[in-house]
Amino acid sequence: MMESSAILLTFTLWVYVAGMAGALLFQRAERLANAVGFGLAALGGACGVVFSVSSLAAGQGMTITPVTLWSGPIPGVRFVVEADALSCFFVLVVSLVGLAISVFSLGYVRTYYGRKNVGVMACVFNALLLVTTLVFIAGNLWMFLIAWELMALLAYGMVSFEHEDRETRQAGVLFFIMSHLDAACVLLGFLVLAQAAGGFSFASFRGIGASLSPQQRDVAFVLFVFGFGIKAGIVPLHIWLPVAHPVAPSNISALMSGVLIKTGIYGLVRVCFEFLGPPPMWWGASLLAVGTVSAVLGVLYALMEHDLKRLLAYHSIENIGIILMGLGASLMFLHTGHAVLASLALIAGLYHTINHATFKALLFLGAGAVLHATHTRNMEEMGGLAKRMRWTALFFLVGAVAISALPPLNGFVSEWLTYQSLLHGFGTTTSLVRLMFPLGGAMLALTGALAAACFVKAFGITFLAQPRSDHARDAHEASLPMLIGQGVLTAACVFLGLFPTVFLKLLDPITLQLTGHQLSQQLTMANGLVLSGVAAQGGTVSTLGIMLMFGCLLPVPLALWAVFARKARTRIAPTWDCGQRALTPHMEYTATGFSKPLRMIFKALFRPRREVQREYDFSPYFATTLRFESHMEEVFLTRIYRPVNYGLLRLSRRLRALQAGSLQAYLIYIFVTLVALLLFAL
Amino acid sequence: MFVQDTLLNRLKRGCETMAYPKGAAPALPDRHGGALRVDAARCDAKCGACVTVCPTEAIARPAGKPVALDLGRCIFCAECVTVCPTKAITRTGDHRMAVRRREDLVLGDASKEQVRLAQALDEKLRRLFGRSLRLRQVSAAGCNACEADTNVLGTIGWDLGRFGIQFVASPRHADGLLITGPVSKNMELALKKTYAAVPDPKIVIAVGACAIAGGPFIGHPQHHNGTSALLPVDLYIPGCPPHPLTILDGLLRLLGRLDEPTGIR
Amino acid sequence: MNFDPLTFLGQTLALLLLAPLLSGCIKNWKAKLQNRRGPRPWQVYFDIAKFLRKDMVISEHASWIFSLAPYVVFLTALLAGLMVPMISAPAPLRLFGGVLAVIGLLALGRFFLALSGLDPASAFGGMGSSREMTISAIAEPAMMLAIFTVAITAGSTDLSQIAQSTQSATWKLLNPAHVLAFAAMFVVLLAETGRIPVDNPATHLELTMIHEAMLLEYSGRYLAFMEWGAAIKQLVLMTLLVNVFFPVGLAGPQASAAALGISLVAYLVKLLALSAVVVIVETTNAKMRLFRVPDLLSTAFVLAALAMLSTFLFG
Amino acid sequence: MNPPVPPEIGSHVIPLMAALMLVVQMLLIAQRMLLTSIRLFAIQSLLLAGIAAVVAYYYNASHVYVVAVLTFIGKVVFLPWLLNRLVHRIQIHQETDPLLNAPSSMLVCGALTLLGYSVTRPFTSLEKLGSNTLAIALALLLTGFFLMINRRKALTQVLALLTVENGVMLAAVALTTYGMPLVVELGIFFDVLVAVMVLGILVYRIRENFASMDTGKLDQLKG
Repeated sequence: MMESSAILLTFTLWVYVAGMAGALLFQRAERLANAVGFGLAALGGACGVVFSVSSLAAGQGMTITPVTLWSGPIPGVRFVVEADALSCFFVLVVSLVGLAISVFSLGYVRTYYGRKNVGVMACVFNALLLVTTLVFIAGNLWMFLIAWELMALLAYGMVSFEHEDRETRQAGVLFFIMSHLDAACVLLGFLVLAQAAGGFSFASFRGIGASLSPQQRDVAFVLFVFGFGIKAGIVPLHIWLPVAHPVAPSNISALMSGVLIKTGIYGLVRVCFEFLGPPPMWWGASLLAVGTVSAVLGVLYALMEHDLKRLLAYHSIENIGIILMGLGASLMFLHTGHAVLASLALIAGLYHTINHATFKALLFLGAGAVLHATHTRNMEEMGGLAKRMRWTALFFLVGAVAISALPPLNGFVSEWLTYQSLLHGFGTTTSLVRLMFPLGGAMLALTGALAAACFVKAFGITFLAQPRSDHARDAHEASLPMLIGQGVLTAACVFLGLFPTVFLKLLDPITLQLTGHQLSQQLTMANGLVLSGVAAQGGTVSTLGIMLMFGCLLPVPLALWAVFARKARTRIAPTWDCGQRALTPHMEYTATGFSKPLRMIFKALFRPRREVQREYDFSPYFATTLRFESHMEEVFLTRIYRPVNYGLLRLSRRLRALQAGSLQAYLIYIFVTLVALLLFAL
Repeated sequence: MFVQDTLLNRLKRGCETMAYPKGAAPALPDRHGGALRVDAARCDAKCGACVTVCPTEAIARPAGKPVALDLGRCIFCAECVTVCPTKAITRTGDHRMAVRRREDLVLGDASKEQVRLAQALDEKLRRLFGRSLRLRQVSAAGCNACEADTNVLGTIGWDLGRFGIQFVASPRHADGLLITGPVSKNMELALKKTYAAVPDPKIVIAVGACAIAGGPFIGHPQHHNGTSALLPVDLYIPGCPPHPLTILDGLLRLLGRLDEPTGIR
Repeated sequence: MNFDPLTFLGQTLALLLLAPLLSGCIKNWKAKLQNRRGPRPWQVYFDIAKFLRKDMVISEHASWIFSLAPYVVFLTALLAGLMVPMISAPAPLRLFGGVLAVIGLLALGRFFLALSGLDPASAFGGMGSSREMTISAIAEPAMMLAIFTVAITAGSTDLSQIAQSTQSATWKLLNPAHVLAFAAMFVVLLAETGRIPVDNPATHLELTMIHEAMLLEYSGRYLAFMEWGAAIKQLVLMTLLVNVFFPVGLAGPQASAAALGISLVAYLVKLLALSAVVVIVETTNAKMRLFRVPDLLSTAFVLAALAMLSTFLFG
Repeated sequence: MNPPVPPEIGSHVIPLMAALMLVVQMLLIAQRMLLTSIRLFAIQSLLLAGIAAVVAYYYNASHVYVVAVLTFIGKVVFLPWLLNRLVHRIQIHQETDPLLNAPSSMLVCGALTLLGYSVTRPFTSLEKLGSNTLAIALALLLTGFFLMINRRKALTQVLALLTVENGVMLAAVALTTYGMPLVVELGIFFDVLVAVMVLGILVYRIRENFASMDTGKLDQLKG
């Protein structure tokens, strides 16, 4: 590492450690613990951002030398840190989101004063940031795995922070089990590599795939996809994500959704692009297919939610799917030898990674502020918050427009890049697999449109119209630090949206390292104003241009206003209610109602069931009480996980017979095996 | 198959909208008889046969005037025409009856044998609504006769759309209300709210005897005897129900789309 | 950056003036086909002018989104229009976005329109928004696949490039992929502009409205911007269909005045032809039940998929 | 530290003492009285300490002295005292009928010793001290194990465990001239010490709850 950036990196890590220590030290004085803990976390985040931006901006000048952080007592186990371009990019993601969330938490944790131990939360928060940064800059297998496990452990601690209600505890347990599953798969995968590489350092792993036999490489790839897939939350392995993220405190679920699932993406990119050597075609195709399925199913399930944070959690699955589409396409282009297209698809995937980190964290912080004000996650009890929480509403709207991939914000730019790579992908091969690209594009469009529908519902039902409960009626605006936290992320979204060409320069060293091409010049036109595809006349887009044009064309309606309607007055009146007495909040459209048409259209997937119990005294037509219940079948849970679960239980019940309960029986088992082994040894 | 047959049929039939107001107005049905005309001179002061025979007491003998026929309350049953010995009240067969002011409907004075037809809107409103008028129809407890006749204007024969007049669903899009029915107590709130929901400048048109003065239900405790009790009315179209031609004539006259001179004939 | 203000202003004016005229013509022809004289084609101008002058009544529950939405709808439609080639192949804002940006801008407009439907807390607005977003979500993949077909043959997402590449090979117009993609896009056009099979623009029954239901609360100049924006969006989609799938007579870059003239005439003829087809479809069909519309749109998706397959089969 | 020339006496004494340990083990198997079992265990530990001392002396490996002393203090003095106190407190002196009666258990132990010998035959060359101390160590281990299975009383099972541990120590001492690294020895030693204490408490608990030391009663705890 260059001299100055090495110091900056170690300084960042030490700031986090200081944050942890400070938070624990001042546990008793909650206010102080909050200030010290999250203040230092914010400082750490800021340093992390400066470090990563400076080292990425340095580009080729960045020397990558592994640094031994600590060589433990056990010989052969050294904790090595090595920040190359890819690591710096992900450190930028974790630091930027960490900075914003820390500032947000300064205000948010005040609800926990007197109720929960804020010092512990701040300490674990710092630890989480520290450990996640270590995962990204891990130089060898030991560092990576230990940081990976610590991250899962700390995240578990935070998921079950409010362990009073059973739902949180169950979510925590499920999260823990799935984290260990993915840790196991990742470990096995790395062992396959280590066995070939001899050593455990990532440097020795680079390009090791070439020396592995094809079967071994495929096994390693499947193990890594499963391991990192669980952490990233791709569809068949996603069941823990919508359960764990909503129960965590909002700032933590923002960190988890924004950053922790990105460790899965980091792992996949590091392994597929660097370690496993030239990929066969089916790797990329499977990633693209899984990504498409995750994207579509993620958004479809999100549409059916009326719990705000579960909705956002499902959207994480959708966006991870989109990132995977970019990565899958890039792997396919690597196989067919189109390196330039591969780097374009990789840039699309990485750009969407940081985009998703920013706007998902922003939305979760918004949801946190709303939860903080209305004490409920259920959208059916909210409404009319736009007038009571003006700034939160504005920030949430920016997040919603960004996540729905609408111009001129960052979601649109990364999806535009993904479309470009999918479009040019069609011409790269002649085999039938090239049909996946346009179909992938169509499904991406479906995802984008459904995401827009979902966020019209989320924003509309939560912030607009009349408040549906007295919680929502007397909601109050979030405190200043919370708004600043959201403001930082909003600014990041707007910057990443309007100035993509500036940010693409930072991605150059990564694509140079992974696919050997620098694309920022090729993608930039008209000195930075316009972003273009790789093909000559391949089509360009300029979000900044669109904003400027909005400015230029605004005078048209204003002129019409001035010419025609100068004398027109505006009168505030009750909403038109067909002459009834008055519009009550119950007459408004609900979240369930909003998604009803889509539930009917996709009922094969959701299998909705509704029960109406009607009690009446004398005539069935005059019901005294009416109870309506509607359920949707959790298809993955009931079709895959539950049968596997019951199978395991049945098997273990059969094994219980071995547990005879008498000491002698157990000793006999041991003795018999001992003797058998000795006989075998003869 | 279906598409060709429809198209061919439609093209063969061509345009079936009447030429009015460019061409001649369609003839009124014989039973209709058109507007009434009152010759106070021929009325025999002592007779009073018409006063008793009128079902809605539209005819009164105020002091100082031989007879006063209030067309707003008249349901055009023409009983008074048959029973009047001296033919003081006669039918004119003329469909034009819409007026701007309530008192114009009262006939019987020396100079007012017949209705003083409606003037067009003032210059500002005419410039605004002249080419594009959207009305919100409110049936305030009407018997659906006036509503049906107003609805007929939308059919291909009358085709109200060609004048830029349109009925809309939401009062927010409307420029005025077209009210039918005697405005019952139940509909009072709804009517007021609808009126409040229409953005200014707005006009109110009362169609039919009920909307003008309560029609056959006049004086009933559950009614407000027409819209004038609640809202400022810009155009009255008498009749029970008024012939579609009368309504159309009233609307066009209001918007100044008829080129013939208005005023007393 | 070949951005000359002349074509920019010209196309803006064309968009502003031609859009109401086009929807007026469609209304007039529909009336003619219903054997009635019907409103004049320029009636829409009078309506918009009247709405602009009138006062406004805004719901007490509405937030600032309600007032922002009309401007967003109007400007996004206008901006999308400037990215589509009308008379000369290179559209004025060609550099600022291709077909993906056009779809994105129209989606942005729809996003804010749906939000403004929900804002005044009326059930009709909510229902309209919900149905609008549902139908556009189902229509989106079909549109994207159709555009992908054309974009792949042209190798770019820049509309001018697509138009010029299909223009060069005239036999391309009869290529099955092209025809199928056009059919899919036509169905999507009916869905997006709320035409008869999907949604009845002239209905008074609030419960059957989709697009109109979201505008129930608007009045005065906001309603004018909304109506105008919707008209411009319709013109943009029709222009996209006409100039990308049948770029006959479309003038190339730096074309002479004569070529521009021919291009204008060709464009108007094609536009009116497409409107005639829309009118015929509207008069001979009844509005579909809401849950039959996804079947219609999935047939559009299948058409687009066949178009994609046929580019693969016929090279 | 290479060993000086092994004097004849040293190489003879150790196998003898090892054989004696095996004999004590056989007696232990046949024994029914608890107190005498403890005493036999003490003798066996004494023999082990002796072997350790001989190895230390002849190979002047200083740290083996420490092992010898510790074995002596721990297993010859402290543990028997602890177990005796336990027996007196529990007031049970007799072992009820074991799983296999005495003759058949003796037969099994004979077979196990044979197995031990046959298994260790291939690498007798490794042994430095005496011909077959390793075989004896293995035999001790196997028979101790069998004793643990055979007896019902918790106390005798503890003793059986201790004899197994003695077998392991013997193997360690016999196998390597330098003896196992001290740290491993200490580790094993303290393990055993703690294990016994825990078992002592356990035995006391069983006695209290089930009014007998019979571990068979434990199966009532089965879920």
